[in-house]
Amino acid sequence: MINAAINKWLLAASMGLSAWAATASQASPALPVLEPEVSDVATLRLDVPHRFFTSGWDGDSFMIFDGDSGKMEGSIPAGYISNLAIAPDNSRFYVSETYWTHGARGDRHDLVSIYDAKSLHLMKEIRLPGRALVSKVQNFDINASGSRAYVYLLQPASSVVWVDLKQQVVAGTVEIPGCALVFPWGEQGFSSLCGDGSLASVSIPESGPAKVTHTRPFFDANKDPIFDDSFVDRVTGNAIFLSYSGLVYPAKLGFDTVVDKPWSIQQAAGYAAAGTGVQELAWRPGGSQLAAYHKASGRLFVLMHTGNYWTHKQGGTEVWVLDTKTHALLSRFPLRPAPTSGLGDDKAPYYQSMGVSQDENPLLYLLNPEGNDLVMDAATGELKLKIESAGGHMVWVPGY
Amino acid sequence: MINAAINKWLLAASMGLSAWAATASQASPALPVLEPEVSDVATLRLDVPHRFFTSGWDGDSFMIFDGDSGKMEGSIPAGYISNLAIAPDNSRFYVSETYWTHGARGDRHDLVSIYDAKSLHLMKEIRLPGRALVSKVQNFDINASGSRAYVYLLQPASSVVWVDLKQQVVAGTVEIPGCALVFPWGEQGFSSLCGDGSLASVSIPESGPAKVTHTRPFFDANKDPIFDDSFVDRVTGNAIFLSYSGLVYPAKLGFDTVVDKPWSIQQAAGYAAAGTGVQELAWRPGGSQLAAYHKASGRLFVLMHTGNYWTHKQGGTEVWVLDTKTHALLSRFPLRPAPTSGLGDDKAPYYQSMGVSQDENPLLYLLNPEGNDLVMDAATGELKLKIESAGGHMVWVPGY
Amino acid sequence: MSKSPIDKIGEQLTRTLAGYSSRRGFIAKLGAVLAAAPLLPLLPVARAATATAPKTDFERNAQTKDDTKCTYWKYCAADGVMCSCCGGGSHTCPPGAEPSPVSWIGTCLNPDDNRSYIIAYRDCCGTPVCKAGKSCQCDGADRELPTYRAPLNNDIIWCFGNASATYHCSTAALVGLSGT
Amino acid sequence: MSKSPIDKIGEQLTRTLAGYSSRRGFIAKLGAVLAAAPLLPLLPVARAATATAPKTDFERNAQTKDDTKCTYWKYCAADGVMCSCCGGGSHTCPPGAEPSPVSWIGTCLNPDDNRSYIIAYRDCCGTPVCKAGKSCQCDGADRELPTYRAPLNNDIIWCFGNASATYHCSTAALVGLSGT
Repeated sequence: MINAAINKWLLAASMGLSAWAATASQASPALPVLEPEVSDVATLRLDVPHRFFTSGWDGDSFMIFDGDSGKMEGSIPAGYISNLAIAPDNSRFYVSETYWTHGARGDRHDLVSIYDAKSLHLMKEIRLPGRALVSKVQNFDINASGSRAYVYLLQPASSVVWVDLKQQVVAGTVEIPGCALVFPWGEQGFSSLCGDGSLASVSIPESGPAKVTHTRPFFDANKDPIFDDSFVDRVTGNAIFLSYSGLVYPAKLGFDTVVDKPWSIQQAAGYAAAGTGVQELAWRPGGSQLAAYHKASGRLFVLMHTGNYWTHKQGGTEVWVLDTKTHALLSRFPLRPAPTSGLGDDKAPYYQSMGVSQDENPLLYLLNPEGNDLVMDAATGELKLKIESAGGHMVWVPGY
Repeated sequence: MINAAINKWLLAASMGLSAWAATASQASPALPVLEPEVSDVATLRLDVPHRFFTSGWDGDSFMIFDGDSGKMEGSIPAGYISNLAIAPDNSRFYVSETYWTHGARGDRHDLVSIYDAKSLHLMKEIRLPGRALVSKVQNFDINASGSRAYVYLLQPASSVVWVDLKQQVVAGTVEIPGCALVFPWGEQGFSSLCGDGSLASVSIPESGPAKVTHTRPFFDANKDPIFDDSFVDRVTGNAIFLSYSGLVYPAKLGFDTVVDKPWSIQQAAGYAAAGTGVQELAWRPGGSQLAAYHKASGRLFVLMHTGNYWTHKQGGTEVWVLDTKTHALLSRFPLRPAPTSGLGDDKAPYYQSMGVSQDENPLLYLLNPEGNDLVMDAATGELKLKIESAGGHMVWVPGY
Repeated sequence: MSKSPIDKIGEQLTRTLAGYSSRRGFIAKLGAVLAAAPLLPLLPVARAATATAPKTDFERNAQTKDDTKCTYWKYCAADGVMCSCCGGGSHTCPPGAEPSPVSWIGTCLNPDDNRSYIIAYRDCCGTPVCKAGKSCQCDGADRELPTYRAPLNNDIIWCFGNASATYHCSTAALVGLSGT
Repeated sequence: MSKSPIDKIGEQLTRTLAGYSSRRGFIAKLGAVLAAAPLLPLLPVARAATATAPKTDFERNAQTKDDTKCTYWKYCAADGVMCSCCGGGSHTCPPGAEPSPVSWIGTCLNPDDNRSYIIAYRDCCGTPVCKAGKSCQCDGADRELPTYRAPLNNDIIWCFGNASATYHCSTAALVGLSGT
């Protein structure tokens, strides 16, 4: 409104001061003079079928992309080592973040900030007692209905802060010694991975003390640990845990968490199961956010590369698509362009992070530290789009 | 101390718990076992002959380099659109900077922050009433002895805040309507460039009101303006102002500022003086911090490219070295590697910013937005060093 | 001493063009200090837009189809990340950012009708800088002037009068025809 | 209830290795909650360093001459910007930054003497991240474990107990021989 008025005023001033008619006559009289434009502000659509979110390349914002057009729709401010959660009804974005009042010094403020998903206006900052500074997707999440948020905290003790998102207040803290991260299930629970190879499962009633159970240790956290980047369907508690060597542990998270026997993604592909030898060459999972899970179909997508053990941070040159119900390999998508020589600038295109949309015709979103990010058809591996520079090392999708 | 103790403790624990002697016997017994290392903190040397400072590529720190080794010596934290000044005795670094308490939101704090030049410890934050958010070297500077700092302020009025660096307090504000930036001279004065083509000169006594004089307009700020990136020797007041077209205006700044007749750097090179035609191809100055001045010898270094008028932001493919006393071109340094085709990745290496050390055997420091930064012998143009990524778009040197 | 909206807008614009002196302060200071200096023009110096006038490099390559490219005609003096790559448009801020009430000014030639228009470059403010790719980071310099000609300078963060003065991206709103 | 320096150091180290429970709280919780779980080893799992043991990819390429390269032997599990490129050294913080009192732990093979050493990776903290070039941004992963094995994880910002927990760069201090 103000801007429109300024435009009109400035246009009038311009016309008053200058012989604009004479100018126009020397131009193209057949074309009408262009109308003044109003400075306005866009709002986010609520019905984008293939939206995805990334962290910005230097971490101080999340970028929102339309996966069908490849266009940025907007961005959400983000503090230090921040994380994002999307309300199940897509009406709110929740950011867990940390600020110091003078950049890298001053007072520390740990926050869950709430944004309106249409205007991207900041609605509320909730002060936390602290939060872990570790860049992992599962250091922050919300429960099935979106009424609670869980924030993983490392100091002074390994614990989880839970936030009542209706009242917009911190509701409590539960210690989880020796364990880390949050994999929410249902309305009141979450599980955490533990250093002894077990899962801790925590149930927090609306009032009264939290209850904690532990599974028996089912993996060796020193020899073949489960990646931090594992998956839970927070509505059903169905979870998929992937180990460095390539073992998939299906689980049903809850107060009585059950973990099934593992199966090998390499065996699913017709290879021998990969071991943990430091000179044992095999196709191996690796990257930053190295896998993605499509809940409805049970399909697991994993970034794979060839390498020895302890290459779990190396990005992928292929995506393997696995059916977690039948334990079958469905497809292998090479990540084009393939290198021709392996030398210099012609090295394999390693992708570090991946996400998959949760709809019936899912798209895969692949991030590369160098840019040249990709959108693929998750069923066929067809390359749909390249995006010059979609962001950093994490991908979020709605409906997860 | 603590760290040394921790090391010893951990070493003892390690030796106690393990059969390390057996391990060592399987290794190379002829070589002694390596000693534990102490975690410590470096300090800056005060006697680096060719030190230079750059802004980091995303602006939140200044980097300090040794121009002889090309190694980073340290970095100084920096807020939004920050600027740096170096005490004449090299004992302090002064940073003008702006923070918001929550990243890009919250309360705004404009500061001059003082750092000890040996430890890089923050000694003091001085709160300012505001500062201009414009990325120009001359929006902040200190007087000849280093007892005062001047901070250019744009809002609510074009003005300069002066800071008493001995008392570490804001001492006052002087309005300079229609003018901008600070070119200090002597202990109590500075000049500013004005939109009417004049210089305003401001003298601020220790107490009592400031006095302001203006030169007659001597350049056309609309047609052939003087670059913001001009130079003053703050001890003598000798100044060099360079215009978009390539005219050099020598001046003596003071309460009675005198500006000499301009001369053309293109004429100095044997070409016709460059005009202001939008299709008038010529060698032209351009870039971000596009020139550097060696006070003792009066040599002016200018980043030059071929182009039409209004290409004043385009970086240089050559450095021209000019003697400001004789108005002669001394050298032209091509910025290798020269392109061979001009196409695609083989474009001319445009350098945006430049600084020159102030000693008897000066080095030139050249910054490229893509990295591949250069250190050159300022007398011969000999390439001394390449630095992978020295920083952003500004260079500072001590003794200026 | 209430002001009408138009007075406020006029004052705002005058402040823009005068480099942020308050209007009253600006004129007072002019009298006191700038007596010898000619009054600054109230509007940026315009230029003739004739079919025969030589074109700048930018104008020779300008196009009117794609506002996510630096060659888009209205970006002739734009500096920064273009909001059209950030979820906004050529004159629209992305969601969550706020257009600055003040702006710098350019004069750009539209290659379709061969007319020159005044463009108000308004920064969108209050959120961290938009992380669009390099191809959307533009640095137009046609008729761009130094800091001391603030209304025509594009190195200033044009985020005055906003809740937070941090820069997110830049827009280019067509204001009207440029005079001769 | 004053503590001797050694007690404090012991507690600090135990906290490091126990993932930041306080010592008392850690043991109490162990009793209450982790009864079924085996005690975590007090020191990271060590490995035999024999001339015949197969080497990791990192170890095959490791060198002892240039600590500004990611192949420097002590960086086998280092993650981040190496302080040796930032004005510090392989175990020295750059001026103005502060070493964290806690660290993550790696076990690296020295190619000169063919011995394995325990390395304490201490982050230097309290200033913005060091802007050294990409060639000094390393991501060693030998024996690097997930977040829930915190003492062996290198994705955590290891800046606890510092004035500010912001990360500047990473160091690698040799602590002692690794056991079998």
